[in-house]
Amino acid sequence: MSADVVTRSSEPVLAACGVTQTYRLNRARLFEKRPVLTALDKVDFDVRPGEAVGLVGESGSGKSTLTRLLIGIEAPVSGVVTFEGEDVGRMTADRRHRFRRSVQMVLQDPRSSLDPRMRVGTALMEPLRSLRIEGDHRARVRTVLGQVGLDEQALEKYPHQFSGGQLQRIAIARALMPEPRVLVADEPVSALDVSIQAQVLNLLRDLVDELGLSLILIAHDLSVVAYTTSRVSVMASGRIVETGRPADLFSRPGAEATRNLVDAVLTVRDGIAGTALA
Amino acid sequence: MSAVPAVQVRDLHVRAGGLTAVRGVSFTIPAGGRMGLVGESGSGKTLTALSLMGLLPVGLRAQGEILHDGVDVTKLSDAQLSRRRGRTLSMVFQDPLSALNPVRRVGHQIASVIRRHKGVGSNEAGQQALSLVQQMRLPRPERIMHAYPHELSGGQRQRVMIAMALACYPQLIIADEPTTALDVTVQKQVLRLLNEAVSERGCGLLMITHDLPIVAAMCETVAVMYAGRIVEMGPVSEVFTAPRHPYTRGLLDSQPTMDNIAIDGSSRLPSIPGMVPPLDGLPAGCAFHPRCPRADDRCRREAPMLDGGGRRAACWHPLEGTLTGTNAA
Amino acid sequence: MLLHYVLRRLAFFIGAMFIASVLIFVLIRAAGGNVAAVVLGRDASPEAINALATEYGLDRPWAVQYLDWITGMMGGDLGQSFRTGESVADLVVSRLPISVPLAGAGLVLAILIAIPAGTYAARNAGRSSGTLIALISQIGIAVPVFWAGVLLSLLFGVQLGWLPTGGWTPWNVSVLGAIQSLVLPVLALGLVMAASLSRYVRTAVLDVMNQDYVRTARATGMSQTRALLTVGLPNAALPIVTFLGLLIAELIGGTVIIETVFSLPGLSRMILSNVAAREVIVVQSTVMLIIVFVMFVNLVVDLLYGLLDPRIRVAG
Amino acid sequence: MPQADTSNQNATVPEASPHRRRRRRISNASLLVGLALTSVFFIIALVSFFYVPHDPNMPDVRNRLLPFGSPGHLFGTDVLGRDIASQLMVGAQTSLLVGVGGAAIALVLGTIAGLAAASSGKLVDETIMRGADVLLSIPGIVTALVLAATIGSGAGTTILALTAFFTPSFTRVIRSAALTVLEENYITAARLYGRDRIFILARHVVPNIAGVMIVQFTLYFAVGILVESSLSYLGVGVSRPSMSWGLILNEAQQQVGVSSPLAMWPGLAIVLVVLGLNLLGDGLRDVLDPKLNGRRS
Repeated sequence: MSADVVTRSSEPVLAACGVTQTYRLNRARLFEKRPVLTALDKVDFDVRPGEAVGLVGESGSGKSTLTRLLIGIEAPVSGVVTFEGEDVGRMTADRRHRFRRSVQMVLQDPRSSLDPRMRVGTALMEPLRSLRIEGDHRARVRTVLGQVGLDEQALEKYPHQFSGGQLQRIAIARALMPEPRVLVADEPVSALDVSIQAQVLNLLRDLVDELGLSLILIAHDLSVVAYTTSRVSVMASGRIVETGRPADLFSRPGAEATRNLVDAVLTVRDGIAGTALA
Repeated sequence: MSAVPAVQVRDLHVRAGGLTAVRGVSFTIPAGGRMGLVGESGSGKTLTALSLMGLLPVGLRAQGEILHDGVDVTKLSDAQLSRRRGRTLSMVFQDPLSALNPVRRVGHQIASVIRRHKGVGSNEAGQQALSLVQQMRLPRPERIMHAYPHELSGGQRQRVMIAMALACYPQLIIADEPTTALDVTVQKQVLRLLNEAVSERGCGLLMITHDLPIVAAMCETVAVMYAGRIVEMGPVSEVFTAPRHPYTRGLLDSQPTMDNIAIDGSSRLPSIPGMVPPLDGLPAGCAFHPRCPRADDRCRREAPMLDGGGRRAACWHPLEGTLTGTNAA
Repeated sequence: MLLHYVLRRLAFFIGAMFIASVLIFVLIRAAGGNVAAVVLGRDASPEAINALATEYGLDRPWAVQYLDWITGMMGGDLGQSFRTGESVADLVVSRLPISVPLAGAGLVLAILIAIPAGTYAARNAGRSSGTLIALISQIGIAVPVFWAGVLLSLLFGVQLGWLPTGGWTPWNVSVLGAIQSLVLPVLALGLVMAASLSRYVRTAVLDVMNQDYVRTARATGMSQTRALLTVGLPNAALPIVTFLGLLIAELIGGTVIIETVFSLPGLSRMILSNVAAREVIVVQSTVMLIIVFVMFVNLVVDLLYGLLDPRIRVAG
Repeated sequence: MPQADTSNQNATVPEASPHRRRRRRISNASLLVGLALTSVFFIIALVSFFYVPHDPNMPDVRNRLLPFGSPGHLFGTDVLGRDIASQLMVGAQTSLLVGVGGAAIALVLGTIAGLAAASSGKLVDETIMRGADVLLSIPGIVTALVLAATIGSGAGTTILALTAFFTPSFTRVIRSAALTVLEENYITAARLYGRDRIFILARHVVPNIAGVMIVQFTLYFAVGILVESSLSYLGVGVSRPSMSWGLILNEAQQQVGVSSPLAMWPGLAIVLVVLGLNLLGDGLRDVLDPKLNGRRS
């Protein structure tokens, strides 16, 4: 990643400004209007260069919807999503291409993240080919493999030959291929074994530090998000109800939703002390 | 409660074809005792639980001895087992949506367990079911009784599952990841409920989970499984504060907790390197040795057995002393 | 809600019938060309063709003819045969006492065989007994229904002489005779359909038996067999009912063929002879009747499904 | 008995459990038997294009109704002295042509419609699927009869009827298989790095549903043979000088009556070929099913 991208600036690289998203539901009764679900209600959210931010909330709180808007596979009914200060919905083809290349994603289930009929090497090249990025693709693959801690033998293999943790590394590698500025990780460790989760969380943190990546980490587990990010937003019923440093959220939760999430965290220490379920 | 243990497992093996998924597991849960069985996917913890229930998938065989209610469960016919399942021995499954019959009302499903084992009429069974639902602190119990599973929330469904499991005051309840499929904020409520219900009835509890804090909150003893074997076993308060097996230690260290956060990015989460070995590619000697910082030649050659005493570990080079890290008291 | 679901299904039923009727009508006009010419054959004079066209209103615009046909159908007027002038409705009604018992009994027989056989095969999957049933139904599926008819009449008609190999004794002549002439056709139809149905039942039951809720039933003390019958089958009923709806189309095809094998003067024999004679109006109306019937059965199946599955009642 | 399905359990049950091995053995057996029967059928059909012992339409009054095993006429002759073996061979051609033709055209149309339904908005999806439902309510034999009444009977008409009959089923199957694939994370990832719908369908969806397509093709090929022989038996399929197994049976029954031994051979041929294709399809389904193969090799 070139130096100018890493330059810290206070301008958000990716932001949602007052976004609202609604979905029409099926009628519950015959002669009523189709009810409208407001999944997001005037939400502001942003991430700055080199910053790692977290997004937590229960299922149905709107975090997946916000994610879909941020990565540009859905457009909000009102409000804008901006990338490098520009409205994603009104970009020129050129800028749009840059957006596509700069915002990449890692998803929850690593087994589903790779096409079982595509060799890992091909899968890793896909973003470069699709985005018509020039340069030495092989060299890029080697670099990225090194960054996620896999060796080159992986390239000739198929996904079923890997364990879940390795697959998640490959999925992260693929997301890194086009040299993105923002990495969106949606529950990247919840499908992994406990002993592997820490490896992947550490990897994500290292990437932020070493590559100057911006990271948006979405999770239901406050402690996972808190460990990896420096600023956390808590969502509940389509709104961001609280944003702050993880330590502050834990020690002084303001919103009810935050309190619920903090309360929900179980620790070994509380368990042994007999206070976990009090 | 009598002094007869809720369950006593001796040298349990679960075999599938040429492979052995559970390799010599032994433990005892005293009457009213609570044990956590901890392990990652493939460790054999769920197969151990299903062996106790006699519900292993076709093609898998349990060998060894499982003493429960005065008999060896592995020697019972399916009919004999059926009379015990749900009465002396019951199970709560991971995903309550798929575990409840989608085309039957919830009340009917609970009542049918009562009818089956208590030989009471359907009115009486319905009454008992209703009172169970009330005990589960479900809102508007009459409506819940008439609801279908899909009409309930995840937490409500799991309460219904717990009600079914408790209906006949079993000697042992096996809970297999009972909160994994639930929303985080609901998990604690369900655990609290299960905790109280088990206490009130004096049932034994076998909690199967990958989540150490849940075991710490719910159980008195813990057995840590790795690659089909118990690698460490003992009282929760001791195992989790002074682990002797490096694997247990690694699991405890790699939990992100509130205390790590104070450090805010300056330290790395300790992690266990490598990955869980597949059953058909278990390393020789101690199965954990490729991932173990303390491994030497002996570990690569010889598999350690659980040593004696109240704090047992299967390790040639067990750790000593208590955890100084931030994860335990 | 349930009402919503019912109305949606009804709307689809009506819409589907409309589309199907237009399809049939257009197909027959477009592909058949001049209906009058088709009916009268190659040697007919233009005058004769025009006269016939005028007589039956075939020279009017298609839309008018279509409306005429549909309104007639709704009032029970299915048109007349060109050659004999007979009312199609009367023709159809006179054939029903053969075709309806044949198809109905065939379907019932198929269900009576297939549900126990399929359930048994599923219960014993992986054992020789289950595999044997599965193999038998696999072979049964490969048997064309007409050959099943031929084999049965060879065995019971020719070799053993127990039953007639074909022909029809009307109900008003001899009820016993009518039943006798239907036994082999029903057997042939029922057995062949039972093969594919039992295979489907086996798959559906196997699928359901792998579900978590069956394991729950077992974990709360139900025996294997009880869980199969009280939890497995009611849940397997949903896909089976759907398949029965699809099987109706196969039933109609089978009935057509079996009536030919056993020389039963039923509905399909009438259609076949009219196809041969290119009596397009008769074909058009009877075919439409059959489609209405199949769609109606599917409507009933859908409604039944809504009743059986509480999830649909709510989702709409 | 429940099969060894452990997808809901944390334990990785090794794939080589006895039950699975048994199932594997059964599916290997059906694959082999199916392949053998199907190959014999293909070879006979292909050979008949170049060589048949006798002209199947050539009457030979001196050799009428010869029994099975007669010299020069292995399967005997019919009422006009025409060679049955030759008729069976040429009949195989029709089965092959009509079965493959109907199934292949329907597969192409069904794949296009199914992929379009699965990957487009709700309106397109609903339209295509309700249309398929309407077509599914029209019995295949009824379509064939209408077509026979209007454009006349023959192999082409039969293929057309089969296409109309099979396409909606293919559409349904392809759509649901494609929907499963489209829900996978790698599809989302591909969209994120800019792949368009056509590329995703061609490069990700089709390879992953190819197994389903092959199996369905095999099974409908078999149904096509059954329907074709039935139509020819009814006299609304192919007619001489073309040949069909259904037609042989029809003639045998009309000319000799139900007791004719001639009725045996074409019926047996149909059963063997259809059984072969179905076994092949089942065997392929199990072989191509990743769940049975175990994901880790």
